[in-house]
Amino acid sequence: MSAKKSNDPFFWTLFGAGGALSAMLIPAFLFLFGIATPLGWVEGPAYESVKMVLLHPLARIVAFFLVSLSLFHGAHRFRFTLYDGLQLKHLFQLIAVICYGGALAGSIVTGYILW
Amino acid sequence: MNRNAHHTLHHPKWYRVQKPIFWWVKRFADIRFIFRELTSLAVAYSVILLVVIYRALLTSEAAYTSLTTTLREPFWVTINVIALGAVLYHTFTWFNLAPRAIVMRLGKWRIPDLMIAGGNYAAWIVISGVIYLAYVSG
Amino acid sequence: MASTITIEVSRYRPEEESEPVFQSYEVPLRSDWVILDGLNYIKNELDGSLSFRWSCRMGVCGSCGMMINGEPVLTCAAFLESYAPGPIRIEPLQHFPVVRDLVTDMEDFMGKLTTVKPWVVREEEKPVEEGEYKQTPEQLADFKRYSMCINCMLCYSACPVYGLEPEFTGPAAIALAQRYNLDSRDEGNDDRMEILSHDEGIWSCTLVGECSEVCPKDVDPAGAIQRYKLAGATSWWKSILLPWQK
Amino acid sequence: MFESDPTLTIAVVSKVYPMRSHTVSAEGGAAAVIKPNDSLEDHIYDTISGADWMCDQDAVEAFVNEAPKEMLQLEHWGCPWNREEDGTVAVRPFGGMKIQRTWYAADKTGFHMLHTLFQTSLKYDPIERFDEWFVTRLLVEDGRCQGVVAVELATGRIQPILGRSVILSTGGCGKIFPFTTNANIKNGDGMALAYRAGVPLKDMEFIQYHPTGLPFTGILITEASRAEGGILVNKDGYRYLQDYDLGTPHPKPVLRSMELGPRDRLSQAFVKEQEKGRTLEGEYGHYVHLDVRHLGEKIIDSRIPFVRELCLKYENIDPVKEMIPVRPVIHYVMGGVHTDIDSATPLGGLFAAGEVACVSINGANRLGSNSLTELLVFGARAGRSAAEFAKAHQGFTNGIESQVLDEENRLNTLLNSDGTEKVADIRSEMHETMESGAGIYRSRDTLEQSSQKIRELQERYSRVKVEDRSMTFNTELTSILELGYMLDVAETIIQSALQREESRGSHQRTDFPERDDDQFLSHSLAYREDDGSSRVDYLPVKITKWPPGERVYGEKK
Ligand SMILES: Cc1cc2nc3c(=O)[nH]c(=O)nc-3n(C[C@H](O)[C@H](O)[C@H](O)COP(=O)(O)OP(=O)(O)OC[C@H]3O[C@@H](n4cnc5c(N)ncnc54)[C@H](O)[C@@H]3O)c2cc1C
Ligand code: SF4
Ligand code: F3S
Ligand code: FES
Repeated sequence: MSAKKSNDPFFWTLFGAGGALSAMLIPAFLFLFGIATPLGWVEGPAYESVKMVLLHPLARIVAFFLVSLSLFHGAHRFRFTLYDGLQLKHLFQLIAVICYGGALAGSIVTGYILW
Repeated sequence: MNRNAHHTLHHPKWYRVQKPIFWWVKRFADIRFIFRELTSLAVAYSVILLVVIYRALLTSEAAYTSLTTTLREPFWVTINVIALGAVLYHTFTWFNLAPRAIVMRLGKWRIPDLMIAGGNYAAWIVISGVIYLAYVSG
Repeated sequence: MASTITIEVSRYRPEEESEPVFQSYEVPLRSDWVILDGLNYIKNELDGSLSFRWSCRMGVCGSCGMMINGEPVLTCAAFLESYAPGPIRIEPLQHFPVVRDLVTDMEDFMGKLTTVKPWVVREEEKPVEEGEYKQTPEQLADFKRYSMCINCMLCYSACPVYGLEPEFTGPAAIALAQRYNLDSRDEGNDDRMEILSHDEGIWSCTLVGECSEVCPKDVDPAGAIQRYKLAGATSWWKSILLPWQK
Repeated sequence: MFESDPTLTIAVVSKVYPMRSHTVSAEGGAAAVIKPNDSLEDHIYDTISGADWMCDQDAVEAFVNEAPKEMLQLEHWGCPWNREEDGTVAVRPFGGMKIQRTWYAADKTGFHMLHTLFQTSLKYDPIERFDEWFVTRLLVEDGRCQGVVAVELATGRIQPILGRSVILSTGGCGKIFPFTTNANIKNGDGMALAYRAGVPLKDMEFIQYHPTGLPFTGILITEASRAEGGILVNKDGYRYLQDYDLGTPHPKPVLRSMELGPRDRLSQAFVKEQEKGRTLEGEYGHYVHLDVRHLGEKIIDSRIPFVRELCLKYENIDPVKEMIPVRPVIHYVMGGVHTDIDSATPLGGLFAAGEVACVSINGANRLGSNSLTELLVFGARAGRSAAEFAKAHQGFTNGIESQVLDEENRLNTLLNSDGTEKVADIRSEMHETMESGAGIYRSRDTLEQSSQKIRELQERYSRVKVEDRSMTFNTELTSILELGYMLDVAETIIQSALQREESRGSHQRTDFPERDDDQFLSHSLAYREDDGSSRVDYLPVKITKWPPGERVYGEKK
């Protein structure tokens, strides 16, 4: 067995943190913004108040971590789904670069938009 | 290892099967697993949506209003319902598996797995409630 | 003995066939018979040439694992009745090369077992004359669960990652490593971490969790691997952030 | 078991992967003196009286003295012994033992011991394993054993494995009988191998019935269930053991009394109860009830969880709510390959340890939890003796090759023979005749009938039918060879039992109901004659400090 030192611990940590954070926060957010408000079940708050809450520096930091870590979470899982589900292990370097690269790019864009 | 039996290792006569590409459609448990893994796409989609909302918010009120209007289209509502289903599945599987990795103790007493999972759910309900109240009360 | 049940057994005779074929047998359906009793009935009464492994008939030697209707199962612990009216399809454990009929090749697993150093590693051995190493019931409870593995390899058969990637160290071997890691008498943690924290070790596992589902002894290898990953990640960050420690 | 000397290489040959060996099933525990309230003297006395004075007392002394060290060694290797609050090893009471001294790892003691030992053995490079190699013959030349011939099951390859000394540790022969706690692999292979090589089998008439096996499968319900407080009742719910000189009932278990009496006496009491018509009858014969319900779910789950698991998974009974049906089942053979106190057989270079051997420390009745310890103590002794022998004897003699060819021919002929007799038929007739002729109670009549039957089966065996001619994992071939081993061993059991005209421990003759120390305080030695029959000789028992006395259990002790 090739005992190559793995860099998986790094991505796994991001994956884990993203998994936990997204499990906690996303359902409520998605329900409110994506379903309840558009369907008129609840009345969405006015532009100004949304802005006030979401643009609060603390909220921005939370949002940044949520987005970035969740992207890494998704990237990590999707990468293994491609390996296992479609047996694309032989392309592993390419897939890893695309998945984690995508997450990294997404995080940068998010940071740029937020600040 | 059984060094003397090397000639039997990978014996040519032994029959081997290669897993078919779509191995996971045969068993319910495997489909469920692949579905769990695919929730990663829903998670990614959701945070991208969040970023889009931020961008609109930061651009102008008009942009924000137009976004909320777009989100009212049946197409997007459907997408979001699907995504929510997947994300909820992610949440449940995640909380149920968390105690597997984490062993918590109070003194000598090991906190049972069910309580750790329960704690996760409790926190989740509280946090979701807070978000909801903050949102509704504007 | 009123009724019978049909058993379809996968036969592979390497001298005669190039791939397995199914052969059907009728065996009595008795309420206290397990599948293994059915197989023995076939061997004793119907067809002496059927090959399969078994020994204890009490779920502890670990030799009688097979695929029953596509699921890995200990055949001495599964009643015929629970599969009535049948037919019952019996195949060798999947993901392993088939030697003959229901017999698979175990060498890969045996090799992996050795690589994880499943023995007490100590810097200094205490002489036997000085008595036992003290270990409280709580310390025992820490690893007890992971020490219950009977090496039946059902978990390997259930784990798709192992099926796709035979290099993967796999659930039982990692659980065994964890059994020694958590033993208060052992000091081999770092050694084993070195061995297992590579791509084919713990990081290959995507927490499918099926290994724990099928485990007849409730060893929970999936949990063992998860805990191992957490420990692995922690030590990785430590080595990055606090490189002077070690 | 083999502490290594770097100049030696060791081959471990086993017909199953080592961790599948039958030791894995042992539940209750392993005895060794460790607690301050215990003494070596007491353990020695319990063992000797339990054996009905049939054991060699020097061997018992050595055994008891070395037991604690070997058990601690296993602790150091990682065996997960149950513990007291202060971290020391915990002990439990066991049948026939006056003081609690049985170490245990829940009720999977043998499992944990075997896995610990096996896993630790992986550490040692000089140990080479031949897993799933089936030994068919000992190679004896020049008056010493120089190796074995074995078949690699996976490929059918027949090959000699040479060794300057050979240790047999092939376990017992319970499969000669129909109802047994023993696994499928316990066919007396090693006994027959040695016997065929001219080594006598000692004390083969002493076969232990365990009083509490599950009727159909023979799955063992460990003695620990009685040690924890389980009781035996007949069909009227009556604790019948009190009628058989085993003490009076108490709500709490009392050592060396009632349910914690020795196995032979408990099994005999069952037969008497059956004769009185006070047992229950089911599809698989008579049985009584073992009741643990009063212990409650908590104790059952923490102290004897495996008992519950076995009942639930293999018999569909929940001992928390229901009584467990039990009957005596063949469990252990006290006799075996004749060895001295250093595990050496009369044949140079051949050593034996474990259930296959008879040193003897178990005499006419083994005490529960002495066997696992015996494996360690005499396994270690055998290892040391074999190493010494190997160092003193270099090289191999030439004649061996022709023996190997011989054996190859024999096996190939067998594989291609055209017989008519079914293995399963011969086997089940052997089962029947052994149970009826050499069961818990024997007599000249029954034994002679069985003796004849075994002859007949031997003859039919020579015309056995072979359906499977494959070279790959041919389990029919192995069962045929095993049947041959069993028939040989069955012969020695019957002849030894026939000649011992007394009752002692597990050997009970209805026609000679008394113990007869004048004539029979000696070990029987069964030798193989050229025509396949056994000749029985005697060897006096070694008595050192403990003159034969009466075995008393219950209040009288
Ligand atoms: C259900 C049960 C419970 C028990 N509980 C207890 C207990 O609580 N306490 C106690 O002290 N004792 C107990 N005993 C008794 C004790 O477990 C056995 O006596 C002991 O384990 C025998 O060990 P062994 O090493 O001699 O043989 P085994 O463990 O049977 O090993 C025999 C080995 O020899 C190999 N072998 C045999 N024939 C061949 C061949 N022809 N070629 C190659 N290899 C061969 C086998 O593969 C196997 O590896 C129990 C026994 C049973 C059946
Ligand atoms: S972990 Fe469970 S399933 Fe896997 S080999 Fe061990 S006992 Fe069998
Ligand atoms: S099934 Fe396989 S992927 Fe991991 S959790 Fe179990 S080892
Ligand atoms: S026969 Fe031993 S586990 Fe099934």
